Amino acid sequence: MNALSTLLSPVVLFFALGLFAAILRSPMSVPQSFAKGLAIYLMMAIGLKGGVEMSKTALDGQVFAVFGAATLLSFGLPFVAYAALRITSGLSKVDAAATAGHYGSISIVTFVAAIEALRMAGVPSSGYLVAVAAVMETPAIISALWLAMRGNKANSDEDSHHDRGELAREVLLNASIVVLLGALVIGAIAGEDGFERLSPFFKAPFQGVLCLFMLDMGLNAGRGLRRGWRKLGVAPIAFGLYMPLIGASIGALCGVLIGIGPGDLALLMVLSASASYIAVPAAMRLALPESDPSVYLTLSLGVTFPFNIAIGIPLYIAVASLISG
Amino acid sequence: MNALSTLLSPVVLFFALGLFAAILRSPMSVPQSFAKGLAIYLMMAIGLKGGVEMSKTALDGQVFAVFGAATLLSFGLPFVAYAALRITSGLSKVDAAATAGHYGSISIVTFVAAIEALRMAGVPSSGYLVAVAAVMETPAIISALWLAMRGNKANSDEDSHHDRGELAREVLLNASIVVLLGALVIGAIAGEDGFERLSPFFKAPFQGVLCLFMLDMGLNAGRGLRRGWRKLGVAPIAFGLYMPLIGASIGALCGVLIGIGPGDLALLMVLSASASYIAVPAAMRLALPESDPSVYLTLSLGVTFPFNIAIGIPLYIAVASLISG
Amino acid sequence: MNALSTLLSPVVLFFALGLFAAILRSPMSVPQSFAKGLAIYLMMAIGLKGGVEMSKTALDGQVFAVFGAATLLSFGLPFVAYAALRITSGLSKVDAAATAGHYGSISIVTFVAAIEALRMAGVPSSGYLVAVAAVMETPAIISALWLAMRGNKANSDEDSHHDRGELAREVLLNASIVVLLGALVIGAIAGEDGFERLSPFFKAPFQGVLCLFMLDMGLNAGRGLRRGWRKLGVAPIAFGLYMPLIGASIGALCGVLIGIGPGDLALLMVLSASASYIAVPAAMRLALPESDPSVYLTLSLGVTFPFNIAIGIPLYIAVASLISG
Amino acid sequence: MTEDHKKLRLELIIESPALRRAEDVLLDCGVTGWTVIPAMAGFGGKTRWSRGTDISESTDMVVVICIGDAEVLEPALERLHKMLDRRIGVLNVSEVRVLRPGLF
Amino acid sequence: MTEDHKKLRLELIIESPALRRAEDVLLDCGVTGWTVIPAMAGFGGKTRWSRGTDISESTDMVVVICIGDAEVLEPALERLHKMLDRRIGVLNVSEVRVLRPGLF
Amino acid sequence: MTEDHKKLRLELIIESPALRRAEDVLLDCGVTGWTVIPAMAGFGGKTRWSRGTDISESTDMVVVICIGDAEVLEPALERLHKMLDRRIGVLNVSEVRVLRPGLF
Ligand SMILES: Nc1ncnc2c1ncn2[C@@H]1O[C@H](COP(=O)(O)O)[C@@H](O)[C@H]1O
Ligand SMILES: Nc1ncnc2c1ncn2[C@@H]1O[C@H](COP(=O)(O)O)[C@@H](O)[C@H]1O
Ligand SMILES: Nc1ncnc2c1ncn2[C@@H]1O[C@H](COP(=O)(O)O)[C@@H](O)[C@H]1O
Ligand code: NA
Ligand code: NA
Ligand code: NA
Repeated sequence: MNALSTLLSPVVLFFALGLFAAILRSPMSVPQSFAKGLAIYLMMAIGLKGGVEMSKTALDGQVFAVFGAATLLSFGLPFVAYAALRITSGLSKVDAAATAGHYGSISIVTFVAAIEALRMAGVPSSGYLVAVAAVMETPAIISALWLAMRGNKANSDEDSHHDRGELAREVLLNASIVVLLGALVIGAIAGEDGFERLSPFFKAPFQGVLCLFMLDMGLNAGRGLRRGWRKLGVAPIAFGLYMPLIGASIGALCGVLIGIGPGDLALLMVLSASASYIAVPAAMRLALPESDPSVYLTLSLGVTFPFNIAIGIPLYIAVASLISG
Repeated sequence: MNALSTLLSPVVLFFALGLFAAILRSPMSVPQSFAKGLAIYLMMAIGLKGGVEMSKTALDGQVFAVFGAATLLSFGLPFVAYAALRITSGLSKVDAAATAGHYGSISIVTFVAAIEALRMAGVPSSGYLVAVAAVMETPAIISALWLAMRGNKANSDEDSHHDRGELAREVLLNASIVVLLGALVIGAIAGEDGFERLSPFFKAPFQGVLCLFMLDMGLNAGRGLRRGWRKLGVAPIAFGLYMPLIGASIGALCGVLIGIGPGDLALLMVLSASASYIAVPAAMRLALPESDPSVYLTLSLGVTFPFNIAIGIPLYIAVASLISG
Repeated sequence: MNALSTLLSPVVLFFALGLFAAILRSPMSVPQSFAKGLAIYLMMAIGLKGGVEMSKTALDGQVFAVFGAATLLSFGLPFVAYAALRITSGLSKVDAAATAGHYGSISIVTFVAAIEALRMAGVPSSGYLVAVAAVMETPAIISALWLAMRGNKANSDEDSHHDRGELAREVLLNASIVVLLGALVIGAIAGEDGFERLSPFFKAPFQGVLCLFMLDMGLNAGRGLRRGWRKLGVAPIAFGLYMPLIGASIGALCGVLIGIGPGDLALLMVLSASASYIAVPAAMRLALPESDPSVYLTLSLGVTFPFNIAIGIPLYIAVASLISG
Repeated sequence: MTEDHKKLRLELIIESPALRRAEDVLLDCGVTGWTVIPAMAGFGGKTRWSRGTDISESTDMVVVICIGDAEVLEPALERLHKMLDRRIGVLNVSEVRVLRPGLF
Repeated sequence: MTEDHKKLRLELIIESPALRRAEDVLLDCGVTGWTVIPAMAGFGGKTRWSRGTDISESTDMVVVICIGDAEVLEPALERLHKMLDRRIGVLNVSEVRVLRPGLF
Repeated sequence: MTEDHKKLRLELIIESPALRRAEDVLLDCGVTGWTVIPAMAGFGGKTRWSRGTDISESTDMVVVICIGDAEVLEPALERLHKMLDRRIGVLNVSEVRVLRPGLF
């Protein structure tokens, strides 16, 4: 499968359809509650699938190495992103920190699209990477808070101990972590046999649901872009395009050092390259309310997400096949 | 397949169930956002299917003739409808014009139900008619505005140039046009092979989803009818019953002149006979806010839609098979 | 199939996932309108399936006996429940009556889960039990009102004749009755052949949809429990655990006297054991507004529903197979 | 030219199953219109609730806004107040200025 | 220290297709913000409506709340009022106290 | 007989992630109830937003209505005001008459 065929896959085309409709200011929308239901479906489906595959293979040292590397990537990438933003763009400290947090964390829909692309390309990957995705969601948030708080104790006074505990709970038990890890465990318990009865709902229609969901993602990305790009200068937008490449490179390095196969390598690159737009924005509204959502949402959803869907994923798959194939 | 079997098909029966529940004032409802999600699904599904079929056949002169005829039908039918309403009913000029606009445009759900009925009857039809449906959505709106504005310049003063441009954009980029045409193009690009992976979502469950959607349509039609019929006299209600027959006849004439096959002829009749309740009402609220929605929504959704679903579709198919079979 | 395999079925595990997430105060939620859409789907699906099966078998005296017994169970169980609550718990008369009404009526999701469990266990059951479920929904409401009104005419003065008629209509035409009975009739008309075209939507994905729905039920049950258990003493919570066993026993007695097979017997036990959380709460808000929803919702949704899903259903199936097998 | 007119703004927070009864009272009192807004969460009577806990919507609350003349709304207030005797809910009224008095 | 400031609270009930035009008026008048709330049902012009009757949302109503200074809102009122000449909807305004006056 | 009582009506427009903190403040101040209404769109800080732009609901706004006595609400106002120092949102308060004063 070549890059063109990814670009012309229905999943990408429906995303593009939504993107263009929003940029042309079409009044169309997918109801938010319907799209949220589809998002839960997608997370359950990849969780279950990952769990079934995990039930078939033993966890070895290499797997633990990947979990370790993923945790480090999530903690570490925000520092790289923060440095890049502070040097190149005029973003304030708190906006730079909040944005950096997004790039350490992951976009589950990008991950789903990558799994679909691998499946189409016939490249196998391991089920446990779903758990890796879940693990990478939150460490980046801690890095972002540390970056933002560094050297000003003032506003952290206000946050009581109580608030911190609550923040931790809300972040660690957010929908994508609960559903991904829960479905993973359930899939592992159900195994191949138990999953068979669920596959007419969770497997066969998967790509179709993804198309419908991507139409909505395109609308959201386009609307975010249209409303937010004026606020952003050239430097932050460039950041949204080169940061995924930096993330993917660092992720690739880790994967090659551990010695994982091409499919898993591609997915690790995708996770490192993608930016959160679900878990991290919600955490930032709670913990860094002064940060400007139109900065980080426009970048992660409006710039990096489309870039990864259209160009990043086929590129990472191609590179991973080259290095590790 | 005979008329009785259409009347007793699950799609029609679920519509009837919703209709009766609403008329008996049942408190049940399908959540609006869920129904809207299903509507988007249905439009994607027929768009994709039409696109796949278009990818297999070349567009010839006959096809262009159908597009031309369809555009003329959408422009022209409002004039017929307006004349009928002004002569027989006591509706004001603006209400008559707004209602007439609905009958020039089309109902996409009626079209979907007709495709399903044709498929059950084993009559083949062409994929490009999905594009014809999209093309017929808007010209009628222009006719309706012209009919309403004729001779009073007063309130068009208020509408700035800016507003007109915005109206055009909102009408031409409404959800059904974007999704239908977008899915058509994507289906044509994907072709038979690409569609295969999507068919467990967009093809196999189609009739089932239509049943669930029709339950909601029945509830809406019944509620509209219960609330609105008192306002309407006998003449407008009669119009809601005979106007589809007039539309279907004129549509049939065009189709016969062009010489299309029985399936396509039936669909052209259905498009001409059906009345919009999505795109046109929204446009009328914007452009003719003085018009009374309880008049045109009751007629198009409460009278003409049920008539077409239960009686019209089997009738048009039977007639089309007779003339062109 | 043994009890452990039921406990570890994906349906039960997703329920447990939601329950734990809510108890740990996860911020995750399934949008209400999406969950309501799924509930309508589930009711349509079991209605259709029941109708198709009914179309294949004749209704005999035994069937009528089951309907009669079910009506009596729904009328009678609230009296047992009321006595138990008034003797053991400190609940007020009106709260005890409202709660008792819930236990005479049924939980359609528990019924759906039981059908699924029977299918997995390979025990056949009859389609007409869907109609039995619908019939059992409302008589219990009348008993509850009678119990609450007994001896105080004061507040019934206020309710005009008009209000009573409206209450009856709202209760008898609520969503679950309309959809269950409607789909049953449509399934019977469609028969095996007509249903075949619907089965890719209503049959194959059924268990998967149920998993997704159960995740939401778990969240609801857990949230109800977390918010409401403080208000409840030990006695009402114990009632929520032993009342289903009493109900199931009385139901089993009726079923054995009539002489129905093990699958039908298990379902009759499930219906008797389950407590309503859809139709009855709504009726109580209308007719007994002084009653406290946090009492009856916590008991029926937070205590009895999880008990039946995890322990009740496998127990009733085992007992039914023993007695009638 | 805009003319200002003093009207009352009635705001009733009530359970959704009781909405129809409240609407009937308003209709009966001859108000010219009202608007219903869905609530998504709340606190009262010592418990929190949020939409979605109960799929039958039986515990959902709604907010009814009704703008009108004092002559029409005062009797409605009296009757809605009586309705709230047995029900949960809150009723408040404030003074507002409206433009376009002819219509209500 | 909290300082109280008298502001106006504009509340506009309008059809959702006309929302964008109303928002443009507010923007044009220089208000600093507004919030739109969805309505789910209502009564006016002798008919009841409820969300879901029309899948295109063309009959849905929304409630726009805008808090601001009289100098800014009075001209907006004037223009919104004119907009309601041809449209259904209700416009009312009341006095409120706000905290945090610097921001609007 | 209806007795009228002057109360305050607090209206807080706030981001939904911060709702829980605002509710905790109200609870802490001893209010007897509140109701939360979802917003669907808005404008502020020079950007428009609308529900659906962000699937995590992190940018959704909600409107909290709380009716109560001045003694209870004034301290709540003070604390909510402080909370808004770091957050986007709007807080306003007006005088209303309530019927059924015993309950709150
Ligand atoms: N003081 C209040 N202000 C605003 N809403 C309230 C207030 N009290 C109660 N409510 C609403 O009314 C519901 C029932 O409250 P209660 O009548 O106290 O049981 C609550 O869940 C809130 O949604
Ligand atoms: N007096 C009123 N108070 C509150 N809402 C109203 C009022 N009158 C009309 N509305 C709302 O505005 C819509 C249109 O009403 P009308 O302009 O009377 O046709 C109604 O469906 C209500 O939602
Ligand atoms: N003056 C206002 N009136 C009503 N709502 C407002 C106002 N200002 C801001 N808002 C709401 O608060 C949100 C945040 O605004 P801001 O605090 O200006 O960033 C906006 O998106 C609006 O929903
Ligand atoms: Na990343
Ligand atoms: Na037509
Ligand atoms: Na029962």
